Amino acid sequence: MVVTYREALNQAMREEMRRDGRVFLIGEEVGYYQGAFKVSKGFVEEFGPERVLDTPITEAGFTGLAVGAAMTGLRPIVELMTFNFGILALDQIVNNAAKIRYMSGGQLSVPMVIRGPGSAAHQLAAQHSQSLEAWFCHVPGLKVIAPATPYDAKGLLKSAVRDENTVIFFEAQLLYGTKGEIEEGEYTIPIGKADVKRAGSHVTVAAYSKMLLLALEAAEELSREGIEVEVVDLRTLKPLDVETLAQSVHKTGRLVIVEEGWRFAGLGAQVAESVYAKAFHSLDAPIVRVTGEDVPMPYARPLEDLAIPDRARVISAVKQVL
Amino acid sequence: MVVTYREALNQAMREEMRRDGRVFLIGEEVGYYQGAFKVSKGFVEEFGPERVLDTPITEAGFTGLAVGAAMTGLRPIVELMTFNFGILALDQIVNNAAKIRYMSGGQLSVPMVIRGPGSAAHQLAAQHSQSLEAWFCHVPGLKVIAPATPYDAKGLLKSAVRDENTVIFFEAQLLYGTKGEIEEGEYTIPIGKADVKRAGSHVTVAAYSKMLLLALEAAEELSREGIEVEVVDLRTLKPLDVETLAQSVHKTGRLVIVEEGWRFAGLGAQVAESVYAKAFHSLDAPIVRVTGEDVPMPYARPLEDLAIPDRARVISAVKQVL
Amino acid sequence: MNGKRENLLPLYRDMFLIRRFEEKSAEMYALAKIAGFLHLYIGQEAVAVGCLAATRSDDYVISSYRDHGHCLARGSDPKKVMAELFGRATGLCKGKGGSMHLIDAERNFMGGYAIVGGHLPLAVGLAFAIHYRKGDQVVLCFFGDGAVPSGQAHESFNLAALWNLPVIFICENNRYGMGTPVQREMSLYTNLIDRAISHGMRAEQVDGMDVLAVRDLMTRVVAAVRERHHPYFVEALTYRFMGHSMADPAHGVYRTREEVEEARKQDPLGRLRETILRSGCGSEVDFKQLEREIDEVVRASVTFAEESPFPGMSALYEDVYADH
Amino acid sequence: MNGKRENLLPLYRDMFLIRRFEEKSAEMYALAKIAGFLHLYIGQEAVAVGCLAATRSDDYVISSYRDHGHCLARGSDPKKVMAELFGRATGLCKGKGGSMHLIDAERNFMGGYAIVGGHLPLAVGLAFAIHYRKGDQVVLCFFGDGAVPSGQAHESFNLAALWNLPVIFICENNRYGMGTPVQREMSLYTNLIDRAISHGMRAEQVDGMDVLAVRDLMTRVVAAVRERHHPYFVEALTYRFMGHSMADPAHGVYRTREEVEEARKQDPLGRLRETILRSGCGSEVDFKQLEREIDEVVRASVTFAEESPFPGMSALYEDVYADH
Ligand SMILES: Cc1ncc(C[n+]2csc(CCOP(=O)(O)OP(=O)(O)O)c2C)c(N)n1
Ligand SMILES: Cc1ncc(C[n+]2csc(CCOP(=O)(O)OP(=O)(O)O)c2C)c(N)n1
Ligand SMILES: [Mg+2]
Ligand SMILES: [Mg+2]
Repeated sequence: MVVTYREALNQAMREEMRRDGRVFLIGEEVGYYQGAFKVSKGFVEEFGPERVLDTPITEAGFTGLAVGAAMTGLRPIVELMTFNFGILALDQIVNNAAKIRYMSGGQLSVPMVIRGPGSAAHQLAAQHSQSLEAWFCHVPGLKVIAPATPYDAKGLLKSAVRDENTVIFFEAQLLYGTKGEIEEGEYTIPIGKADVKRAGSHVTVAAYSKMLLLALEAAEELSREGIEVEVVDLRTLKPLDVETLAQSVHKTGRLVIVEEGWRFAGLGAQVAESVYAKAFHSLDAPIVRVTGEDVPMPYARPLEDLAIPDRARVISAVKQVL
Repeated sequence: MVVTYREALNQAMREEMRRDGRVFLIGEEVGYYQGAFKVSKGFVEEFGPERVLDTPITEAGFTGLAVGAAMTGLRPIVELMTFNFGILALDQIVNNAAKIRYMSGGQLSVPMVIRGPGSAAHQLAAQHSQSLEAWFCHVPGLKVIAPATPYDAKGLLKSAVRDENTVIFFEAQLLYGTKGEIEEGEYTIPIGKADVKRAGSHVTVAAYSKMLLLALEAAEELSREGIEVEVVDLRTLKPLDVETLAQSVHKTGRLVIVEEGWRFAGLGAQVAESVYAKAFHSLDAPIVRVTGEDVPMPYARPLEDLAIPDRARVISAVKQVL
Repeated sequence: MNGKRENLLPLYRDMFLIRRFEEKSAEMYALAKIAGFLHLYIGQEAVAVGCLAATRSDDYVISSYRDHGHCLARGSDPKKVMAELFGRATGLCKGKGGSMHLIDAERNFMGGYAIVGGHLPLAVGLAFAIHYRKGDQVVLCFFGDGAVPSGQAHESFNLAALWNLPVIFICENNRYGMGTPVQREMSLYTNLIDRAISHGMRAEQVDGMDVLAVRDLMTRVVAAVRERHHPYFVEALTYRFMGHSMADPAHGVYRTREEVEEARKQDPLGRLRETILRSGCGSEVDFKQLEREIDEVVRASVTFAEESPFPGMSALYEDVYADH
Repeated sequence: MNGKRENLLPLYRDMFLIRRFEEKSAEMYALAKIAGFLHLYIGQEAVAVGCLAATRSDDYVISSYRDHGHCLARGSDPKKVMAELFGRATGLCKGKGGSMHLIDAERNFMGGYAIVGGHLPLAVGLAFAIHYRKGDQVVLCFFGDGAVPSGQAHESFNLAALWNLPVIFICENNRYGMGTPVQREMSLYTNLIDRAISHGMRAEQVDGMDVLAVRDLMTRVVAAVRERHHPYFVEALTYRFMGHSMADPAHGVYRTREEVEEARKQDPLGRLRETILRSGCGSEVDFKQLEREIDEVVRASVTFAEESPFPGMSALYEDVYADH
């Protein structure tokens, strides 16, 4: 069945909410408005306003509310209208959600999902175009996921909802409308496993979320020139599946990492460092990173285009590393 | 003149406040209480409550207030009682302080310093023992500093106050009482320059803040075994002085990075990646990182000791990389 | 009201400029000349114009993402504003800010900000700077009803009240935060001013569809704040005629066509027009001429924007830091 | 007050346990058996004990870093509490939480939290969970005066009031947030309840040095909240006799020795003792016996803690995640 990324998320949440009465959805405009990006279309109609909660614009408040509810065994899904607003809820996420299990010596858990679009869309400018996954990945106690395809989005979101920990789930505005095949009915995808989305022997390109699509397009184009790229979709960013990556690098000897976030202290630095540490002697050349530029996102389209990785830059990185 | 790190900070701020009436100090307990860690001792007496402002416990509010004041050309120094509480002010720091210059096309600047202790002290447990420098370093528009010695603390804090940008200035509770030589009178240290704190030829150890002291102790001990460690004090974390580091690595061929923060997506990953990219062919072995463990900080002392790098671990990392 | 002999046409002119400018922006958005989020101010013009009419040019103004109205009412050049929306190098912010981040430092228009509640602390800081320098300016800080429950708003109220800072918080209560009616944002939603009062602030409500009521109240408030240096909270009851942004239809799922039509009867331009005609300080001929004039201004702004260059590649890394 | 024939000794016992337990903790801190931040509750015992006396064992309780009193009043085993302060494996949280993060899930004591204002949203979430499951428990959320201006507190008040959640916010106004007197934390500081009322909450003040007043008010409040499912705000006027933490002298720069001594005249233990003696429900002999008993309990808790092992190395990575 071919569905959009949006529809895959919708199905995942719907199935989980039907399966488990402890699951509820909370966030700005998730109910009557059907979600700012319509991910929760039909939810308030099916599950009622008791389980689909429209909140005031108070991210710390409602995210913390969800943490408190999760401490009692409920399983909230928090929708952040975008992850930019998650900055306002960081105290709740980092100091409470991520730490309560540890601080309590295992007495309490915080099984919840915090999801919504990360990364830039088109021309939303500096305060609405951030890719903050590196921040969340830094925090022990959190798991972090960033699927690129409808198939993975559905399977991983279902796993996230069933996970006993707090899972940060990055979507992307520009992915919602993309389409892909998903399985009929129930399936889940384990958290913590990368996926080789395309096999190749010359270079490994690691990417996730929106950037995976770029990587695949670049691989397609390079293939026409006889360069066979292996594309590894990280999918789960924390815990990172270094094993799968290293295996690919053992084969290709070369790695390009593509990420949309700011370069300095971005997640790709860790991915690179992990691979260097695990496969140093397999590497025939230094790893090359293709990243967002280290600037607040400019509004003007030509500048924005410069600030975000594109296919051409992925292609030239691959050629550089060869 | 030998002074404590605390006294060096006190001198730096005092001199700057005497020099420039636009500089003021704002934060919790900075005035009548003389600072939670007594860094601003004597300030309210000398400069009055108009320039030394005790705030309510509202980090977003008073940090944002400082940003607003800086937009008009004042030069606030914000003291965070600890950087743990800076999480509550991140929206102001990331979305406003770091971006306003860019968003305004250069019309406005935000010249301010945000300072206070980062990292763990003793047994303050999970919510009060975090080293979040990687987060701040990720953000374009911010500069980030983490001096280890009284000399550097004074010179860099003065530079930070004079800088036209927002500077994040990390201190450490366990550094406040440490002593060192400083110059008499006026001096500044340029932001963006690392400092070779000890010359050596076998291995480079890069560190900053509290961890620098560990690195120097380890170097001392290793020297007795005939291992000569070059210790590079990063001092400025953003912009990172990769040049100085790479030069050292060209000489030694080996690098150990010591940081107190969580390992995954920590700043050391970026430092490593930068050095790999710039000096790949000079490296005789993979870079080794000594980091905080990826756990919320436990309260019990034996566990806390396990979670934070110590001299023994630095020494064994150096031996591992040799 | 002292409008009898007063020439009210300039107020009408300011509101009409905003109205036309935004109608044109919507057109340009449809043509993909403008992109990103575009939040129109149509329906709320009386608030910006009434408030700004009560200020001095060295007072500070700061706003949210719904900032075109405040920026134009402040006197920013429509050409530069339109060029900013077009993302051109000649824009107010050289094309880097866009619709949500209009900034005109020369006019002490300190910007539009896109994090709900996030600019209130900045407003308090501007007021603090005035206080620090012993100036006598005031700060006007505009935001929506949706920002009121936010933590940053309350921290701001507390600091302003505690330290007696000259900031006027102007809540434009247009009854909705995006698709959420105010009664689902807050308990006791009919009296947002109570929250401000509980923090020790003076506060009043005003009919935000009546530019004269707004201006008169604000004249009094600005004078009081300027003289006595304390904060004030003004709740302007208003309505947005268009959708939340261009992505949202004017009457979405959250309100009825009838409700919007009913509200349109209170169109602040229509109301002022009637007052002017009734009072005799302007005629149909005056309106015709004024509207033609404005049409020309708006057209010229589009031409200017259209003909302006995009920022060059070198702009990407300019102004990240002040020193390089 | 219905205390005439009632045996009030158990209330005294609970307060005395807290008092002695904390005095002993301070000793142990001086001996470096306990480290980190230690915030004593001495002086405020009537609030925790009076409040908890009005609850059912399945109600939820949540607190700040000044949490020993609430935890003990909730009935947690003093042995495990002391072992936690000692950082031992037998502690409530296996030594991982420490003084600021006592958690006893079995007793629905959901923890102490060290970010000022940061646990109020959790309290609202606990109340939401009750509401979601259609339970009839209530949540008691303790915090200081210093937390009131924080953004997270206000967001919590709004959500609780808007959604009618069964949470009772108990502000222990001890007149200082660390070294800052309440009049420099907030404007209108004499009536913190007004802030809650402006959010649509019911609210009352109570003499927090009078355990019977607290208990009687809370009995009424808990019943109302349990039945009608709405939030409540209680401001308990109290005083901390010791420094902010062990790092802070009892009368630092911010208050005088005289002020502390004056406040000590209102010692909640002394006041209850007098009431008991006056009412005849207890005698000096009873007090002697009770105090001896408690001394033994506290001594035993120290022995238990002292003899308990530290957590082993393998504990470091346990409970970071639920699945490994
Ligand atoms: C912190 C934050 N959360 C969510 C959003 C998304 N958002 C943008 S505008 C808006 C509604 C704001 O309503 P209101 O404050 O009433 O202003 P209005 O749009 O009516 O002018 C929301 C939810 C945001 N920009 N910032
Ligand atoms: C967000 C935050 N900022 C600062 C601190 C440091 N701090 C700890 S307790 C405290 C004072 C709190 O006072 P109050 O809420 O009145 O509680 P009390 O200590 O009087 O019980 C401060 C400033 C903190 N823990 N969290
Ligand atoms: Mg609104
Ligand atoms: Mg207090």
